[in-house]
Amino acid sequence: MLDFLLAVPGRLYVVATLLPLLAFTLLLLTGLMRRLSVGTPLHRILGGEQPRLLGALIVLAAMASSATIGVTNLQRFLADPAHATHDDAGLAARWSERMDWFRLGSLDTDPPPVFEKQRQENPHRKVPRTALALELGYRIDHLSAVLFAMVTVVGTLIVMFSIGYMKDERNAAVEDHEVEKQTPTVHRFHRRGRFGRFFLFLSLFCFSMLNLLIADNLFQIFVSWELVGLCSFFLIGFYYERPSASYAANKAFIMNRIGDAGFLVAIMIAWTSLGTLNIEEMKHRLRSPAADSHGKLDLAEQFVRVNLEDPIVDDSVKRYSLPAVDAEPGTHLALFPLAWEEADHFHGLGYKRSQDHGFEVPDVLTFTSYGAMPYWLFVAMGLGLFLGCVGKSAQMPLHTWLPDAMEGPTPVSALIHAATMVAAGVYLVGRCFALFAPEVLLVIAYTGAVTMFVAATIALVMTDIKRVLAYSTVSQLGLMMLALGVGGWVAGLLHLLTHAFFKALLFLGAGSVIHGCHHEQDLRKMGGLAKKMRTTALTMLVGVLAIAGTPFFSGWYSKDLVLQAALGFGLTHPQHIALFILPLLTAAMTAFYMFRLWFLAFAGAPRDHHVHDHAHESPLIMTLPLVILAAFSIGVAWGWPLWEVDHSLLAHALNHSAPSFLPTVYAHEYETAHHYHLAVGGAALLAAALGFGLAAIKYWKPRRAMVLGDIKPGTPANFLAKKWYFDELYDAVVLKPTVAIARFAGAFDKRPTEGTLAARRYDAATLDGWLNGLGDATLSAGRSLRRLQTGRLRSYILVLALTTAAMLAILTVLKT
Amino acid sequence: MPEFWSQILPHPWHLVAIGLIAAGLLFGFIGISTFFAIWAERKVSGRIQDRLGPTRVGPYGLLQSLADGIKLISKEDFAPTDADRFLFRFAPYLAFCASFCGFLALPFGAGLVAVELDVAAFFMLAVLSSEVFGIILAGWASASKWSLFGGLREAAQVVSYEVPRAMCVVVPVCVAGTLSLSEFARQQQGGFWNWFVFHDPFTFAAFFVFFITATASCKRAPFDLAEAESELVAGFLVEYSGIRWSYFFLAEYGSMFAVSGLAVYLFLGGWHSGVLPGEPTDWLGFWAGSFLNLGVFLAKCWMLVLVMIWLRWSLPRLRIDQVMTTCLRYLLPISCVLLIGVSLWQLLVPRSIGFVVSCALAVASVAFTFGVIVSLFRLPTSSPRGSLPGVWAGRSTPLTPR
Amino acid sequence: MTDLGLTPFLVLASFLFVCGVVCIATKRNAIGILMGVELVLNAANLNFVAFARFGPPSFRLEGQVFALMVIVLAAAEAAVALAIILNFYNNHSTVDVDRADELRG
Amino acid sequence: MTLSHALFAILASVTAISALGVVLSGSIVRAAVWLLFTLLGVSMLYFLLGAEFLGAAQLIVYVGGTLVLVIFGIMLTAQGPFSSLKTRPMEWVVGGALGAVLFALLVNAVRPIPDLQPGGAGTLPGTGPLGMGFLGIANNGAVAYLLPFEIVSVHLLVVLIGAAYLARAKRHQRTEGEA
Repeated sequence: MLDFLLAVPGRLYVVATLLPLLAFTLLLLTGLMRRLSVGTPLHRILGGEQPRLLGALIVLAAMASSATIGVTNLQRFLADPAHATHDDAGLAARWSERMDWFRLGSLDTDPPPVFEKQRQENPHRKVPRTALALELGYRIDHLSAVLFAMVTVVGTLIVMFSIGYMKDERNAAVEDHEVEKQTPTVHRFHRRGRFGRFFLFLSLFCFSMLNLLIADNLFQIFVSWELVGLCSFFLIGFYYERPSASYAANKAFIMNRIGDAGFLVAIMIAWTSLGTLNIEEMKHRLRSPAADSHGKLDLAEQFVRVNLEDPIVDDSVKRYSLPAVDAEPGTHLALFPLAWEEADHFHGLGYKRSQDHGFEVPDVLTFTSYGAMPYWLFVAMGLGLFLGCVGKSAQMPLHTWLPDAMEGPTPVSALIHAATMVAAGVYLVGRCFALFAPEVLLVIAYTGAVTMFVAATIALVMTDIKRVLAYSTVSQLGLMMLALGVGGWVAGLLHLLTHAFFKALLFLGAGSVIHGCHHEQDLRKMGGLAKKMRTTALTMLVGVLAIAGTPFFSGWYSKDLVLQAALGFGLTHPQHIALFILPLLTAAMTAFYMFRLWFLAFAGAPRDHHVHDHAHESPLIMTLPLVILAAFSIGVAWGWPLWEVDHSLLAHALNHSAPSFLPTVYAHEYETAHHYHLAVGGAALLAAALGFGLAAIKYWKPRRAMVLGDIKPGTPANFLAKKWYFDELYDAVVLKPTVAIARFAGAFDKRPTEGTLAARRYDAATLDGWLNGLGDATLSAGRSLRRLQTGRLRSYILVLALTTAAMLAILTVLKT
Repeated sequence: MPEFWSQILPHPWHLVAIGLIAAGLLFGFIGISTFFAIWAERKVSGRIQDRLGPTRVGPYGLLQSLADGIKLISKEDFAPTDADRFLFRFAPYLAFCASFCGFLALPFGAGLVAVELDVAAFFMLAVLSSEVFGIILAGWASASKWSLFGGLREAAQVVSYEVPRAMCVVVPVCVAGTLSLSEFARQQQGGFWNWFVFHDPFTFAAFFVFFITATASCKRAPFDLAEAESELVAGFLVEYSGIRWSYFFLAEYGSMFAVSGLAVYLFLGGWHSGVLPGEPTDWLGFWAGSFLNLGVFLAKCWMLVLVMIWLRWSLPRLRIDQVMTTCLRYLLPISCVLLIGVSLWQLLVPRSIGFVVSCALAVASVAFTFGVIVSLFRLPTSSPRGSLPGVWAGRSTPLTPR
Repeated sequence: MTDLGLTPFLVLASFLFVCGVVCIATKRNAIGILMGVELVLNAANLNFVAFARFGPPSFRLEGQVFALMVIVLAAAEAAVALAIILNFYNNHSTVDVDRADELRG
Repeated sequence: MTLSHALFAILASVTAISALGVVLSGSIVRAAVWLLFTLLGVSMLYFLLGAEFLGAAQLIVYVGGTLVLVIFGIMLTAQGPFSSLKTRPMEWVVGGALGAVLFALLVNAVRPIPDLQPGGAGTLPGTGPLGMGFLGIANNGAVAYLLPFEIVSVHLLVVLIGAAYLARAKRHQRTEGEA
C-alpha cells in the first residue's frame, strides 16, 4: 500500500484529501451509533448526552496530517527536477492520474493505431479521450499545490481555534439567548450541545474544498463545488433555531444555486461542444498549438475564429476557413484535435494565411479531427462558468449572501468566508483562465471592480465587527477578480493566497474578541480592549497592517502587483482606465475601515463598562493559531530583495503554472506595468497612508457621541449603512412579485367560503366551474373505462404481451 | 492422458472417452470413500462412547459397510400413498448428483482434475449449495409434516450459511488473487508456513469459520437440524428406506469430502506436503509425483473428515433458533470483518512483517497440535481401585464399594 | 462445416422468453408468475452472453457485465416479490393473484 | 456434427423441455423443479459459451439462492401439499395462441441477424477483467462500470432492507393484536 502511494507522489495528495472525509465518516458513524444505542452501555461510551472532545481531536489530527502532507508535498513538487527541463510528460506522470468513473464508450470505438505506437515509445503518454466519460482524476500544478498547502494549514489552525471557541457546545444542554430574542414565543430555550456536528461539517467541508483543488476536470469540480455549498449551508445554519440563521443559510444556498445554474450550463456546453470536461484537454481543444511542424504559428496559443465555408459541398464534411487578416473575425471557433495523427508532421492553422485552406470537420469526431463551435456559444460557456464563480465568490449582484452568512459561528466565517469557499470562485477563474474569451475577461474585470468599490463603501459604516470583515472580504474578492480580468493572473492568485492568511487571522481575531466579550459583536460597545487582550490586539494589528498594504507585509506585495496589472491595462486601453482608479480609491477605503475597526475595538477608552469588565484574553488554543497566522500574514509573500515587489517567491512559484500565452497576448500591458511600477507603488502607499490618517484622526480617541450617534436618514452614510439598498432592491424586484404572484395564484384555489369577496366571485364564475366540469368529465370517462381495469394481473400481462406481439408484427410488416 | 486417447479415437470421441473415465473414477472415489467413512464413523463413535464399534464383518469390521449396503439394496422400495411419487423417487438422485458434480472441478494432484476450471472454487461452492434441493424436495414429496419441517429447516439453514461460507472463501481468494484451485495449490508449495491458513491472522480465523459453516452446510451434527431424530423423528428421511435412503448418505459423505477438499486447497496447501520443496511431479516424474500428491491430498481430506466425525459425536445438537443465530448474528459479521481485515492486511502490511507473522502462526499452531497429541498419549493418572474418575471422583455412588 | 453459430442461441432464447410470458399470463399462483419472470430474465441473459461470445470484440466484456447485473437484480427482485407474496398470504390466506384485485389490502 | 453441436442440442432440448414443463405443470412444486432444470441448462449453456464465471454465478445465485427462496415461499404459502390453482381451459387457449404468435414473430425478428461465428479465444474474459471493469479500471476503448456497479450495490442494500421490512411488518402487527 505504501509502495502504491509512494510510486506516484501525486497520490499523497489524494490521501490528504481523503483524510478529512475519513474523519467525517468516523464522526458520522459514531453519531449514528450513539443515536441508535440510546440506553445501552455503547451509548454511554460514545458520550451519552454530553458531546465528547475526542471527535474534534480526530478531525484535528486528520487535518494536521493533511497539512503535513500538503506542505511536504509542496516542497517535493517545487523541487521536482522536471520543472527545469520542461519535461511535461514526466511531470504529468508523477503528479496527475485519472480514471473513468462512468463511461459511455468513445466517440470512435478504438484509439487510432498511431496512439498505440506513441504509447509504446512513451508509456507515460495518456491516450487522449474524447469519449463521453465522467472521470475522477487529479492534476497538481503550482497553483493547486500552493493552494492545497494554504487550505490545509489554515484549515488546521481554524479547527484548532474552534476547539476553544466552541467550548460551550460541549455541554449537555446549551442555552441560546439569541433564539429567545428573535422569537418572542420561546422562553428559556435549551438544546443539546452540537460540538460533534460542528466538526463533522467542518471536516466534510475541508474534504470538498481539497477535492475541488486537486480535481482535473470540471465535473469533479462541480461535485465538490456543490458539496462545499452544502456544507456552507449547514454551517451558516448551525444555530438553526435562530430564524435569522436559518434565513441566512437559505439565502446563501439560493444565491449559490443561481450561480451554479450558470456553471451547469457551461458544463453542458463544454460536454456537447468539446466532448471532454478535462481542463487540460479543453485547453488543447480551444487554443491553437504553439507551433506546428513547419514552425511557429501566427496564432500560437490563441483562439482561432473561422467562417463556415459556403456553399456546403458535402453533407458529412463541413469545411471552415480563416477569414482574411483585416476582415471581421469569424463566426465560429476552431476546435483543435486532442492529438495529431502524425506527431512529427502536421499543419496548424495560420502558418501562412494566404495559403491556408482551412480545415474539415467530419460527421463523427475522433481524437485527431478538427471541430468547430459557434463563437457566441463559447462566450456563453465562459459567462456561465463565471456566473458560477460570481455566486461562490460573492460578486455583484450575488454578493448579498456573504455578509448574512456571518450568522454562523465565527470560525466558520473564517474558514468559509475568508480562506476557502469564496476562494473557490477566484480559483476556478484562475484555473479556467485559458477558456475565457476576451469579452468574458472584460466582464470579469468590471464585475470585480464594481463589487470591490461597492463593498468597500459599505464597510466604511458597518458597526458589527464581523460585518465589517465580511464586506472587506467581498471587496478583496472583487480586487482579485479585477486582477484576473485584466490579465494579472499571478497578481490575482497571489492576492488570493495572502488574503486567505490575513483574512483568516482577522476573522479569528474577531472571534477571539467576541469570545472574550461574551458574544458581543457591536463595535460601539467595545473600546480599550488592547490592555485586556494583548495577544489578540497585536495579532489583529498585524492583520490590519497586512490588508491595508503596509510595506513588507504580505498584502503589500500582492496588492501592488494587482495595481500594476490594472494600470498596465488601463494605460493600454484608455477607455478602461476606471479599472485602475477604482482599486486605488478602494485601497484608501480599505485602510480607513480596517484601522477604524481596530481603533474602535482596541484603542481609546472603554465605552461599555459591562462588556469591558468581563472581557478576558482567550486561552492558548485560540491565541496560538492567531500567532501562527500572524507570522504567515507577514512573511508568506517574501522574497529577496525584500523591497522588490516583483521578487516575491510565492509569485515566482505561481508564475510557473501561469497560462503560457499570457506574455504574448498581454505583452504590451506587462511592459507598461513594469515601466510604471514605482509610481504605482507610491500611489498605493499614499492611498493607504491617507486612509490610515483619516481613521486615526476620527477614531483614535473618538468622541463617544460620534461613535454611538445614529445615522440620520437621507445622508450618504445611511445609504451605505443600508448596503446600497441591495436587499431592498431584490425584495422589490424578485421577492415581492413572486409572493404577489403566489398569492394571486393561491386565490384561485380558495373555496368560495374562505376567500375574499373578489376571489370568490372570480372563482365561482371561471376557474372553479371549468375545473368542476373537467372533474365531471374525468369521472364519467373513468366510469366507462373502469371495466377495462379488471384488477387482474394476468389480464394486464396478456394485454401487454399482445401489444408487444402487435408491435413486433407492425415492425415486421414495415420492414418488408 | 488426452494424447493417449486422441491417438486411438477420432476427434470428438476421445474427449467423450476422457469424460467417461473421469466420471467413473470420481464415482468410484465417492463410493469407496463413503464405504470407509461410514466404517470410520461407526468405529470412532464407538470408541468415543466407550464401545468397540463393528468388529464382526471382515478384519476390524472393515466390511461392515458392504453388509449394510447389501441389506439396503435388498430392502423393499416403497413410497407413502400421499407422496408425490415422481419427486419422492427423484429427490435422492438430485442430492447425490449435486455432491458428485462438486468433484468435477476438484483437483487430486497436479493435473489430476476432471475439468480444469478457472473459477473452480466458485464453481464448487455453487454446485454444493444446490445439494439442498434434493433435501427440500424429499421433505416436501414425502407428504409428512416431519419431513416438511426437516426440508424447511434445511432450506433456511443452507441459504443462511451459504453467505458466510462464500465470504470465507473470498478471504484466501483475496490472498491468492485467483479462483483456480490448481493455482491455489501452486501458490502454497514449499514449507507449511506458506499455507494460506498461516498467511495472516484473518485467514487463520477464516479457516475455522469456513470449517464451521462447511460442517453446517453438510448438515452434520451439531447442525443436523434437518434430521434431528429427537424432534422430527428423522426429518426429511422419515419416509425413506432402502437404496434411496443410502443415496442421501452417499451425498452427505460425498459433500463432506468435497468441502474438506475445498478447505485443503483454500487453506491447507492443497496437494503439497508442507515439508518437501517444490512441485513433486517436477522432480519425481508424473506418475510417482502424482501418487505422492494424491496420497498427501487424501490424507489431509481424511483428517478433516475425521474431525467432522469427532465433532459429531462430541457436541450436543443445537436448537434451530440457535443455529440461525449463530450464523446471522455471529458468523456473518465475523466473516465480514475477516474479509475487510484481509484486504487491509494485503494492502498495508509489508512483506517482511507478513512473513514473520505467518511463521509465528505456523510454529505456534504446530506446537499446539503437538502438545495436544502428546497429552493424548500420556497415561492417565490411575485413580484408586474402585473409585470413579472425573466428576464422580471422591463421591459415593451406588457403584462404589463402601 | 461451420461451427456452432449465434442463431440457435437466439432461437432458444426466444423460446424461453415466450415460455416465460405464457407462464406469467396463465399461472394463477403468484409464485408461478415469479417463475415466469425468471424465465424471461434468463432468456435475456442468454442473449447477452451469446452476443458477448459471437458479437464484436467490444461486447466480450459488456455482455457478461449486463448478464451479471441482471442476475443480481433478479435475485433482489425475487426477494422483494417473495416478501410481498408472504405479506399477501398473511392477509388473504391465498396466493391467487386473481384475488388481488383491490388497491386496498 | 461437431461436439459443440451435440452438446448444444442436448442442453438446448433439456432447457426448452423443462421451460415448457414450467408452463404446463399444474403443481407449483413440479414447476419449480422444472425451473431448476431450465436454470441448470442455461448455466451449462454459459459454460458452453465460455462464460465460466457467469455460469457459476448463475448456479450460486439462481439455483442456490433464488430458487431455494422460491421453494421456501411455496412451502410457506401452500395450503395443502398438493394445492394448485387451476388455470381455466380458455386461458390455456389464449395463452397458447399468444405464445405461438409471439414465438413466430420473434423467430422472424431473429432471422435477419447473420449467423455470426465465434471470434477470438475460446473463453470470454474472466473474473479479472470483469472485476477491473466494475472498478472502472478499463483497458483502452473498453467501458467502465463503476457507477452501474455502485448503483446496483445500493439497490441491493435497499432491497435487503425493504424485503426485511416487508416480511416482518405483518408479524409485528399480529403480536400487537395478540397483546
